[in-house]
Amino acid sequence: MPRRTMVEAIRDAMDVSMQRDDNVVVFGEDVGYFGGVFRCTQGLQRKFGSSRCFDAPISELGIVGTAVGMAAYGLRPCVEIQFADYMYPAYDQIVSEAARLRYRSAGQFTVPMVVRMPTGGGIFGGQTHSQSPEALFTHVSGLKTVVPSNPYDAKGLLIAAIEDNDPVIFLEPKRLYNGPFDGHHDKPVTPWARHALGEVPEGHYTVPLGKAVVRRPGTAVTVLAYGTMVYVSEAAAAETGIDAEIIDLRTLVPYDLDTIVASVRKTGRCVVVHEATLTSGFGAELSALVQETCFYHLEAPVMRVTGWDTPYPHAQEWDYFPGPDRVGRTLKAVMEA
Amino acid sequence: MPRRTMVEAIRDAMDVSMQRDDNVVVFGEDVGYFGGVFRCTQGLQRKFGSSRCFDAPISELGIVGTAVGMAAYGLRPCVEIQFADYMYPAYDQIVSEAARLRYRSAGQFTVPMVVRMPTGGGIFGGQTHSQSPEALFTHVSGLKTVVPSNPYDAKGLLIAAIEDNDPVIFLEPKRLYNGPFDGHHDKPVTPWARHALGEVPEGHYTVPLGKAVVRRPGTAVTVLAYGTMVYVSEAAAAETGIDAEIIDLRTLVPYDLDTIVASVRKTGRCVVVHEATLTSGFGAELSALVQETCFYHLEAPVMRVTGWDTPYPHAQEWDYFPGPDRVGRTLKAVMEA
Amino acid sequence: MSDLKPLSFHVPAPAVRPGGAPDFRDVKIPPAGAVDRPPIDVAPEDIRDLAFEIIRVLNRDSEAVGPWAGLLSHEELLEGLRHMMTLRAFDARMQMAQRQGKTSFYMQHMGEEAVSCAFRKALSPGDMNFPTYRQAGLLIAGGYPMLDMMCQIYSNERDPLKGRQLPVMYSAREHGFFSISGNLATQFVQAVGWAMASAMKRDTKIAVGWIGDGSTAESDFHSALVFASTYKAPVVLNIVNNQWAISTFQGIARGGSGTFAARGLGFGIPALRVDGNDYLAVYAVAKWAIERARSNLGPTLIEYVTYRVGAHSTSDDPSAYRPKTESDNWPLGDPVLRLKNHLIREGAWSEERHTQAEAEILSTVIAIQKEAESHGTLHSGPHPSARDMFEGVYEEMPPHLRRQRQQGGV
Amino acid sequence: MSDLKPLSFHVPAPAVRPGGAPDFRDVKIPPAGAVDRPPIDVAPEDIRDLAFEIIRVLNRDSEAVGPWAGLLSHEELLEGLRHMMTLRAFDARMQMAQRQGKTSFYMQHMGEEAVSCAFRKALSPGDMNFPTYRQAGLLIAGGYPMLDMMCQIYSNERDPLKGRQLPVMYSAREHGFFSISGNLATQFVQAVGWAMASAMKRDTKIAVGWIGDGSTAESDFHSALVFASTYKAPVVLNIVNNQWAISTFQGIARGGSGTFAARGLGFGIPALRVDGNDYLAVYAVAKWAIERARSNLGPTLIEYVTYRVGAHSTSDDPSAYRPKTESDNWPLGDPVLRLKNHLIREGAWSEERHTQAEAEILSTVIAIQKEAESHGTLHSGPHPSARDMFEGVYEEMPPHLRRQRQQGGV
Ligand SMILES: Cc1ncc(C[n+]2csc(CCOP(=O)(O)OP(=O)(O)O)c2C)c(N)n1
Ligand SMILES: Cc1ncc(C[n+]2csc(CCOP(=O)(O)OP(=O)(O)O)c2C)c(N)n1
Ligand SMILES: [Mg+2]
Ligand SMILES: [Mg+2]
Repeated sequence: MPRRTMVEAIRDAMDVSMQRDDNVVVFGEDVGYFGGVFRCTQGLQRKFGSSRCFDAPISELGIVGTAVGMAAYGLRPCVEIQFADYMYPAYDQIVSEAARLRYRSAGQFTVPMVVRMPTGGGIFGGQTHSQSPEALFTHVSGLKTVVPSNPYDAKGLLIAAIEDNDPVIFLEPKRLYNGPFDGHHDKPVTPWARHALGEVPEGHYTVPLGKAVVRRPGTAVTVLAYGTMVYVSEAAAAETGIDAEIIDLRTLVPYDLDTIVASVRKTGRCVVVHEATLTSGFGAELSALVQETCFYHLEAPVMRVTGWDTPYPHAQEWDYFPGPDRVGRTLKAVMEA
Repeated sequence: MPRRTMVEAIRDAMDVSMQRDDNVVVFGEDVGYFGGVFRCTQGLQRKFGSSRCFDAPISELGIVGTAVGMAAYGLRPCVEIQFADYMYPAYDQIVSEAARLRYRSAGQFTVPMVVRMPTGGGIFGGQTHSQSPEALFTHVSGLKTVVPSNPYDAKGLLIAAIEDNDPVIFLEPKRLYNGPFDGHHDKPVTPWARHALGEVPEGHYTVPLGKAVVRRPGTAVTVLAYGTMVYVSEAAAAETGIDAEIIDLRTLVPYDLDTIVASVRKTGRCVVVHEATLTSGFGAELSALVQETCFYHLEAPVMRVTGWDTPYPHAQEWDYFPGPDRVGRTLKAVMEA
Repeated sequence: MSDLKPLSFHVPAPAVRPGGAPDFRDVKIPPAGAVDRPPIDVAPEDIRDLAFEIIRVLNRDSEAVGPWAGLLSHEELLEGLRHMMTLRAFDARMQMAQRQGKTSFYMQHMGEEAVSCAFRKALSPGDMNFPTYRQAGLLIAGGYPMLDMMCQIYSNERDPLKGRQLPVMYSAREHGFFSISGNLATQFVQAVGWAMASAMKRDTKIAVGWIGDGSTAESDFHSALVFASTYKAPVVLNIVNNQWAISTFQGIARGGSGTFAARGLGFGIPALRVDGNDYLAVYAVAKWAIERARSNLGPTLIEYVTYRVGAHSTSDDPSAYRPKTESDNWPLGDPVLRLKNHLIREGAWSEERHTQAEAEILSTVIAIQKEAESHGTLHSGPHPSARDMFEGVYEEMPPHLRRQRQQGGV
Repeated sequence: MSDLKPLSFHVPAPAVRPGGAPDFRDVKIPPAGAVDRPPIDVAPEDIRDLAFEIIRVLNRDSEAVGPWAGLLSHEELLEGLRHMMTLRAFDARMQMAQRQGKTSFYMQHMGEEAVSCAFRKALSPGDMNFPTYRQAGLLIAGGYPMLDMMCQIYSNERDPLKGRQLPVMYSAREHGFFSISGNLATQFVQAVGWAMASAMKRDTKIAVGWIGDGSTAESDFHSALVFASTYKAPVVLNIVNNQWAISTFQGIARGGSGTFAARGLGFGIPALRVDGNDYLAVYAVAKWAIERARSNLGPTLIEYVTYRVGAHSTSDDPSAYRPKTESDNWPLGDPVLRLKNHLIREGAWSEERHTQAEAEILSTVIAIQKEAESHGTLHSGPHPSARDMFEGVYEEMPPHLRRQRQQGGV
């Protein structure tokens, strides 16, 4: 089976979807002729023409706002926000419009739209190229929020998202575009070509939204993670020798409570890991859910390892990033608690 | 001592602040000549002139964006967003600019700005006049988020917010403007004139940001609430006969962990109540914090009573609103757990 | 530079406030018939002056004059008159129903009836409006059942939107009426997206964006112009300048010597201003812009100069911020009266027939209202169920919402 | 309406792509000296045509001609030349430093030096710029220490912004330079707010907003015009039209026959276009607009027509989307060369002195770079501390952040 980078897998998902359904259109800043600053849409304009894949003005509001109109018309727009940090101008259209339209029109108008955006840090992008705003979406009823962690899932989830009849926020951990990253920034980059999940089938397949997956079975403690933090958690488990069960959530909303509960009831311990800032991060919801559903099975408090409650700094990237050391320390703390 | 409505108390806070400090300016949609759709700024333009209190174009982005510029210049703008539901167009200026400016300029520029907005439901306002978006602010490092529950606090907290050197989001539960409301919508409205916390001292005083207060001491279970939910919780406690300790958080960020922890360690139980939708609401953070800090004292899971994960409906307002029945049921469940 | 004078802060204010005498001297009104009618494929740069004129057809003597006249038969005009009268009667009844507590909220159209009613007449089936709350004329002139409108306003068991939406925030896809948002302006850019989609699919349908004068300050207005001009979208962008935005006069939104229409000039979008109280002028301009869009010539920006005679909504009292008699002095008159007088002058109508029509229309509206109320009002029910509240957030209800519905006991 | 032709979707494309021969025939360049210089209190509606012209001073023969000429002495022009040359040398060194891994990122100004350097010269102490990442000329022409700029770029221990910001996102309040945001356009409206504050306080200082052509599509651009025009704010609103926005040409942002300057017309804001590669023209227009603002006459919108010769940033390679030699064919030439040639023609400069100045400037820059590197680079440190990361989120560190700092072990 061909090995692909995550960029290639994402591109492939759009390619396959555009081939299967004329209503799929792709646009965003620098997305057309150039193929996107991360190259995720490279070649799509040449292949499908500029009515199917095109450059947009620098207006995230306009990109999402027109996409809402297109989706209501009957298209399936899959738009790109250049960095998740730049989604705020589109936030009103996402929250007040895309997420509400089906409900308020009693189903007359729907928004089968995907908003892709690179998320997370690890590339020395400073405060405006490193943010992880997923919690700002998970709080919004009517949205689905997806965070893939590898090329296989990225392709399957993106196709599923494009085929979904509700608006989907698709957050792509940019530090994973070219290879898995476990937080050891001083080690050479592993390419996806050397990772099993870099195997991406040709053609159409989906990974269903709303289903988590156990990445590493274990008995000692459940780790809830997504995106880059899946690899950081794997490294932390390996380095501490703690037999953690690592769950890759993949979809944050709707979340896969069954998988989470089954694991925590088994291990009796839980650590939640994300890059986003701590307070009111999605980890808070996970922690709340776990203790609501597994209270009598918990042998230690659910702990969170996250980015600090500061803007994402430039020079102190590796002090900010929740790397394997910090995760490992918390794993130990939870085991000793 | 004079009794005031919450509207009057808020107006008084601006009046006092504008008198004490020439740099305090007030503006927003319909805020100048007319005095605001909820009358919170009535009379200020006449008293202080139209350079100090004035009408703004219908652009929440522009209101907050210009306020950021004014604050950086050295003023203390206190702006109004007509309903919290309309803050989304300003969200980028709040998150990417107001909240970050001190940090990214290493203190050269600061944003001593207050953004006031009516929040919450209970007035048959439907999905765009009823939202409670506090969690969208509590996740943002650099912001403070305040929710007063009565005239006394509203005045003292607003003066403190205006005098604070950081941007403060000031959410005013609109259902409390004219009287406390415990969720019994079929009962006649109690005016503030008949409530002790309707007593509002003349002149200058502050209620410090970041300090919660115990509204009802109790031993059985701790209830964490703010805004309208303080009264709903009081009603639930009274009606169930459960000796709940009700904490009015007042400031969500920075939160008053000491008060919370002291209470939960004492009662061993905790219920969190808010109007906002459940998933990723601020209640999730509170629940996570409580179990992180009080795990070994908890005798039951921390439970949440909140708005449902749907847009705020019009006709089904009282099915949506977390009223005393729902809170009471959860109090009982937690006591029996 | 040492003798610099201090700056001073400028806040625009209307010519008069309550207590003063209404004064519209600064509203320049060109005579009817004075403005050219360019071909629809005119180069936008050749008609920049139209952004500072007002296209008018009906003159003071109730005659239809000039190059924009002569497009509608008497029969069509009589139908238009009936639409406007129906809207006005409907408004009056619903306004009263709100006062009686039968619903939470209402917004009327008084003085602005021509804008939506005449525009609707120029559209074809399948075209899509993205209206604000002040274009119910699109529904009435488009034949949408008034019963459905009332049931929505009452949030009763027959409410097509299942109680989820505020009154007046209609949605009627089959009638070319997009779901109204309570958030101002958001739909102006969605209209452009819809139009882009129509062009992408090589369809023949166009879209229409609607926005109020005050709301042009919002960001979505700008995005709409950016995207419409970039992709030459088949869209008509309508600005209804009714002089007021709740309590603020249009000077808070317009910016000095600009006009709302002139916002199009920086984008190379043809921009017209039209007498919004002149049914014939509105129709003529609408037709011109709709033809442009449908001929793949791209967007048009139109400013309708009109006046909000009533309060902003049932929550508002305009006597707090403008003279009570201001509306009587509005120089463009009343749209119903003007069309009525024109038809009388043309010999196609009479005072008697008008009075009779008024009575007929009112009794029809009242009959429908009775029927609507038999399905419930907000005050007394029956209402859509709490179950309806949980449905339709997503296509399929996700597990967490299903759990919540269970907790809610429904 | 039965024989309707299908619509079609229009996506603007530049005249040429890689492989093609550069073609600027559609860029209409009026001759130098041809555009009038109105008095600063001109009524905006009387100069609408200026939004479609280009004000130019230096002609093909390197003479300064027309009503906008004659404002600067040779000495002042020589200083301006030195500023532009310094910026260019600085850019070259920092660009290289990035390639050497000494920092993460850099953005250069090649071709656009006149815009920020000449504008800065027309400002007074206390005026505040709200710049984008492509106006470092404001700092260099304003005397901000280059050492501070470099230490910020290197995020080293002497970084005035403590490692928190990206390279080139400077902040220098004392030098009238607002903290740059990585989010495009947000500061355009903040500039208006600052200017409003200055007017409210009866100060004499003005503000200056800066934005790129592509970024005019953002909402903040619109808000800035709305608020500036409503309150007649003492602000100059600068649009730097360098033809490109990363990979998209200005046709994706401009909208047909509009110009960026013409966006002002709908707001009654005087709008000028100027040759951005002409130091004298930029200065003259800047002075005119700044005087207007300082005389309480309100905002001015200026479009600088220039060309981004280099890549968008060190992360970009323009050969993927435009012909490699396009910049050589840019009809407005190179700003440094044009000013140099003018000064030579005026007898105030020579090729030799120019070459010598270049060498001098380069060695000064290199010396400062050495010093900066002695304080560390991003690659090798020393850096600001992890403690610095936790400071300054709020004026006082709140308890939850203090706990986190403890957990972080710093
Ligand atoms: C985003 C947003 N901001 C504010 C409001 C509150 N609001 C409702 S209507 C209105 C005035 C609108 O004026 P205009 O656009 O002129 O329309 P008109 O009511 O005159 O038809 C305001 C401020 C809102 N609904 N949405
Ligand atoms: C809100 C936002 N959206 C997108 C970006 C990504 N981005 C950075 S620079 C740029 C192009 C800007 O072009 P222009 O405004 O013409 O300025 P120039 O680079 O040409 O000076 C883009 C899209 C951003 N920084 N912020
Ligand atoms: Mg209006
Ligand atoms: Mg540019």
